[in-house]
Amino acid sequence: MVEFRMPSLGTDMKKGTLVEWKVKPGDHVKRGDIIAEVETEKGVIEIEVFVDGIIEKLLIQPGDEVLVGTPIALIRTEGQQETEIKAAAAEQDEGAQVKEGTESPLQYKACSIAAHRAKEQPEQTREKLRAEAGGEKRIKVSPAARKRAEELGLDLTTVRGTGPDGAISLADVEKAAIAGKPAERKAAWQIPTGPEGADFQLGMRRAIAAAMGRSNREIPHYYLETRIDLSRAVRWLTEENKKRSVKDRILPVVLLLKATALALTEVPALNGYWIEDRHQPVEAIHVGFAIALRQGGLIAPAIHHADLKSLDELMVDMKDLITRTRSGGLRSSEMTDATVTLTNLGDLGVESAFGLIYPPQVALVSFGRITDQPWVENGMIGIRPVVSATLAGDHRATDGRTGSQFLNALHRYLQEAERL
Amino acid sequence: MREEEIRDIIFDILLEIAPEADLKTLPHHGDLRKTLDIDSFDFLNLMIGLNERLGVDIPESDYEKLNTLSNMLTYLSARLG
Amino acid sequence: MNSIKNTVKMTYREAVREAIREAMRKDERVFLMGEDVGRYGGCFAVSKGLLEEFGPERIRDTPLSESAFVGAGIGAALGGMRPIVEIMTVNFSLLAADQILNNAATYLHMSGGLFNVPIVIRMSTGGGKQLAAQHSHSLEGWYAHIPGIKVLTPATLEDARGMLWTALEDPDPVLIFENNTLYNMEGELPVDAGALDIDHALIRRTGTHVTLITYGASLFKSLEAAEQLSKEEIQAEVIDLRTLRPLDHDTFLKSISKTHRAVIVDEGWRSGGISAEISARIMEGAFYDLDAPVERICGAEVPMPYPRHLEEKALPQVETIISTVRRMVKSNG
Amino acid sequence: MNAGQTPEPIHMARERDHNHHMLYQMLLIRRFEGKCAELYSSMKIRGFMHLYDGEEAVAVGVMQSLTADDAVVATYREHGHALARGISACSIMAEMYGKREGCSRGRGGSMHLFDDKTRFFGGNAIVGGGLPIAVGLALADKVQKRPRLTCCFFGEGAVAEGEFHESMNLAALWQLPVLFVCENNLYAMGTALALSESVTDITAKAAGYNIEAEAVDGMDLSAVEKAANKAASRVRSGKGPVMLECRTYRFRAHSMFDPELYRAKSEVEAWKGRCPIASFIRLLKEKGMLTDTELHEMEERIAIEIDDAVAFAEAGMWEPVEELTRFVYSDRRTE
Repeated sequence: MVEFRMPSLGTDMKKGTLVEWKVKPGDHVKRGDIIAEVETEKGVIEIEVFVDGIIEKLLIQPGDEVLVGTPIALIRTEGQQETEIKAAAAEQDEGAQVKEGTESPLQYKACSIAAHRAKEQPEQTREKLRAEAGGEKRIKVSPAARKRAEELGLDLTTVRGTGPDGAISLADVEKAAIAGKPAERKAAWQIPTGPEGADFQLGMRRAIAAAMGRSNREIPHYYLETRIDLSRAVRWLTEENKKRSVKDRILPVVLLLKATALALTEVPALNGYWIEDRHQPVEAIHVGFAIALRQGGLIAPAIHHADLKSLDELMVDMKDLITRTRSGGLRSSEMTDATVTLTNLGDLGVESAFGLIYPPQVALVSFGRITDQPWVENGMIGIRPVVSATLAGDHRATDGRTGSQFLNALHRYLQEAERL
Repeated sequence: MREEEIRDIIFDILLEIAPEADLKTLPHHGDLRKTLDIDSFDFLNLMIGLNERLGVDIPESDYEKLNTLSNMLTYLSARLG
Repeated sequence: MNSIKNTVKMTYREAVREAIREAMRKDERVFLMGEDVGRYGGCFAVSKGLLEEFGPERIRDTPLSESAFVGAGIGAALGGMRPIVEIMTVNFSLLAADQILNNAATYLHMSGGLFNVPIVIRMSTGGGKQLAAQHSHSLEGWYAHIPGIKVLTPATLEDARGMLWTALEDPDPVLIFENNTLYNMEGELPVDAGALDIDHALIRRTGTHVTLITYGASLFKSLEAAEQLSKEEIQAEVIDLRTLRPLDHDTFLKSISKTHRAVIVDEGWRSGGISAEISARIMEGAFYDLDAPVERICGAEVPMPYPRHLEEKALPQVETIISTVRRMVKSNG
Repeated sequence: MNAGQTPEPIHMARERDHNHHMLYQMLLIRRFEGKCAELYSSMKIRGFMHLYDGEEAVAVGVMQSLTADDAVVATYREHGHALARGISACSIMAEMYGKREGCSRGRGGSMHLFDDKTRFFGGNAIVGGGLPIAVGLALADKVQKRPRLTCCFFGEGAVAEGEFHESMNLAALWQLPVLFVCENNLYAMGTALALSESVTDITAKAAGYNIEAEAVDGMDLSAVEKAANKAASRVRSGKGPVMLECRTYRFRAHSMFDPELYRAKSEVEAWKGRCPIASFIRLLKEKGMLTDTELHEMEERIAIEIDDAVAFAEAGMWEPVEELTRFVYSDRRTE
C-alpha cells in the first residue's frame, strides 16, 4: 500500500485544499495521471500520481485543507496483500489525529518555549524592579575609561568627568587614579599586591571609624546567641568534598552563608535598612561578607542574591570576592549593596562574637569557630562539632522575637545541609 | 623531585597568599596557619596551588598532616615518590 | 630618496597606464576592453598610446554596452584570458551590475569551486570635478557589500602602479576604483616600482591621539588635516584602507587600541555605507578601547550638485576633519 | 538481431545507433524529470525547478553538432542540456538534492548546474545573463585561435532583455564563434510572446545585427539536428555567430507547478500531440530502425540509470557547515 500525500509543488506551498477528486476508490491509476485538483495560494493545481495501482481509499474530502505531506489517499500497487492495507489504515488514523490536533510539531516547540518564557517572566520583572529601585543616575563613562577604572579598582562615582555632558574619559580616570593614590605613583616599581599604603590605610580606618561610631551611637543593639550542632552538616560536607578535586571543594563557611540567606527569606524583617526613621526591608538578599585585610582593616562586600545561588556558585563568588578585596579590584556596587552582614571569626579561633551592625543595615550575623563539644541529645552525651551563631539586631527595626525566629530557622537549615 | 624544589614551590604559592610574609624565618615545625595568619580560604588556595603545580590532589582528611612546613615536605615528598 | 637617478616623476594617470602596459607586456592573456579605450585614448586618457603599442585586438574598443562587455570580460576570463575591463564611471557600472553581482561574484560558488573568474574591472569614482549627479558618486562601498569580489581603492601613485598586477594575478574578480580627482596628481615613483599587496591597509602617518580611517582621495585631505592638527599638539594616525573588501580591520583596530578615538572619512554616503561598516567593526572589535564615540565625515546625502560651492560642501573637507578631531580630542583629553 | 537476414550496410547500422542514442537521451531527460517532479513533491528537491518536458528535441538535437571542446551556456531550464551534454544523471541528481557529490557540489541546485569536464557553464538563472558570458568565451577562443564554438541557449523571453541586443551586436561586430540557440516555447513564464515582443518573429531580429538565422521546428529532432549541424559548421567557418530559433513548447508548468491561467488547455493538448519523443519513435519504427523490444530495453536501462542516480543522491553527503564560506574566493591562486 502506498500513501499518497499532499505534494509539495513549490517552496512557497505549505498546504492545499482539495477541490475535487478525479478518481474514486477502485479506479486504476497510472504514473503521471492527474488524480485531484487542489487549491493553493497560486490557484487551482492539478496534481499527478507517481505510481501505478488501484485507489484503495480517499482520505480527505473536497473542502478539506491539509498540510503538505499529509496522506490524502491510499493506493494499492500490484501484488499487495490485504493485511498491509489494514496496517496502513491504522497509520493513517494517526495521521488524521495530527491533522486535527495541531498544525505541526513546530507549534509544540513554540508553545513550550512560550511557556518557558512565561515562567521566566516574574524573575525578569523582579530584576527590572530591582534595577529601578536602585534608581542610580547613570554616569556617562567611555568604554576605555570604564575598563581602566576597573583595572585600577577605582570607584567611578568619585571621578569628575570633563567630556561632553560630563562624560568620564580615559584621561579623567588616569588623573583621578594619580590624585587618589600618590603612594602608588611613588612606588610604581613595587609589586601591586593590593590597596596598600599609608593613605589607603588611613582612609579605611576613618571609614570604619565613621560607620562604627555611628552604629554605636545610633543603633540600639540587641544580641541573641545560640549554639548549633553541625555534625550532620560536617559529615555531609566531608563526604561531598571527598568526591571533589581540591579546587572544587566547599568550605564550611559557605554552608553558614547559604543557611543565613535562606533563614532571612523566612524572616525578611532582618534583611534591609533603617533609613529616615523608617524600617525598610529589602526583597533581594545581598549578604555582606566581612573580609579582614592582612594589612589591617575590614571590608564587607556584597554577595548578590545569596539565597538564589547554589553552594558551588557561592564558593566561586566568595573566592572571587576575597581575591579582589585583597587586590583592590572591588566594584563600587559590591561595596554598597549589602542588605545584611555576616562575619565569620572562626578562623581566628574566636568562639563567639558580638559585633556592631553596619548602618543602615538592621542585622549582623556572626559565627565563631567550629569546635568539638560535649552535646546532650535524647538524654545521651556525645561529642559534636558545634558552632556559635550570634545575631545582632537593630531594636528600632525588630525585636528579640524576630531575632529568635531567625536563629531557629538558621538552626533548621543547618540540620539539612544536603538541601542547601 | 627534590625537597628543595618542593619547598620553592610552596614558598611561591605562600608568597601569593601572604605577600608580606618573611619566609626565610618561617619555623619548620611551627603551625603554618597560625604563623602566617592563614585563614581557611588561604589554606584552600594553598591546596589548590599545590594541586596545580605538583599535580597532587590532597584529600581533606589529610589536611592535618600538612600543618607545619616540615610535615608538608614529608607528606608531599612521599606522595611524589 | 628623491634622487633623480632612482625615481621618475609622473601622474596617477601615467602610473595606471604603466601598470597596464607592464601587465600587457608580461602576459599575453591580458587585454584591455572598454568604451573608447583605444582610438580615443580613454575617457580619462589613461590608455592613451596603448593602442599603438598593442593593437586593436588587445586594446579593444567596445560599443556602449556595459552589460555585454563586462559579461564578455567574465566569459573571456572563464575562457582563459586575463581581461582588464574599463568602465568609464562608477555610475555606468550600474548598467553592468547584473554581470558583476549575479555572474562574476557568484560563478565560483555556484559551481562548487569549478569556475573562477580572474577578471579586473577598473572604473573612475568620486566627485570634485563638477560632473553633477550622474558621474560623481562614490559607490565603491556598495560593491564592498558583495562577497565574491574584491574592491580596491588605490590612492597613491605607488598603489595605482602596484595594485593592478596583483589584482590580475588574483584568481577572483577584482574591482579597482580610481578617484577621478587623482588622475592629475603628480609625484615621484621609483623607476623599479612594481607589484604591491592588495590585502592590507597601511598607516600613512603615525599618531597617538586619534585614528583617521580613510581611502581614495580623502586620504590626502586626512593627511593635510593631520599635518595642521599636529601644530596644536594633536597627533592623528592616518590609515589608508587601500582595499574595502576584504576589509583589513586588524590595522585600524590595533591603531584604535592605541589612540582610543576614531574618525572615518569617506566620500560615500553615510547611510548604509562603508563608513557604517567600519564603525560597526570598531564596535565589535574595539569597544572597550574607545574613549569617545566613533565619528564619521561622509558625503552629504544628496545627489551630487553641479555648482562648485555646493559640491565642495557635499564632500568631506580638511576643515571639517580638523574641527571634528579637535572637538573630539579637546573635549575629553 | 538481424541474424539470418542480409547484413545491414554499415552506414545504416551507424545511423541506427546514432538514432538510438538520441532517442535514449530524449527518453532519459523525460523520465529523469518525471522522477524529479516526484522527488520535488516529496520535498527531496527544493527551490525553483523548471522542467523541460516537450522541449527535449532541442537540447538533444543541438548537442549533436558540438564537439567535446565546445562550450555550452544554458538557462535555468537546463536539466535536459546537462544530460544531453553528457553530465552524469548521478551528479545532476545529487546536485538537485544539494549533496556534495553534485556536479556543482550542491552549491547550485536545479538552476545552476556546472561542469568543467564538458565545459558546461551553467545553469544561469538570470534571464539573458548568460548571453554576454557566451560572447566572452567565444572572444577568448577567437583571440587565442582555438577552433571552438560556444553554444548559448536562451528562451524567447530573454529577447526582451537589453543583454540580448548587446550580446548579438557584440558577437556580430567582433565576428565571434557563438551559436545562439533560442528555445522559443512561446511563453516567458506566463507572458505570451505577442504580449512581450513588438516583432514576434525572433528570427527576423537577427537581421538587425547582420546575423544569419534560421527557424526550425523544435518538436522535430531530425530537423533540429540538421539545422544545428548547418549552423555550427557556419560558425566554425569563422564567419561569425549564427542564430537558430527552435520553435517548441513546454508541456508542464513554468516552475514545477502553476495554475496555467495564461494558456488554454486545448493548446497544451494540441502541442502534446506533437510530442518530439513520440514522433521520433514513430519515425524510427516506420524506418524499421526500432522494435518494441528495443524500446522496452531502452526504458529498462533508463529506469536503472535513474534509480542509480537517486540512490547516488540519497547516499551523498551534506557538505559540512564548516565549509559554508568556501568558494567565495578561490582556495588557490591561478598561474
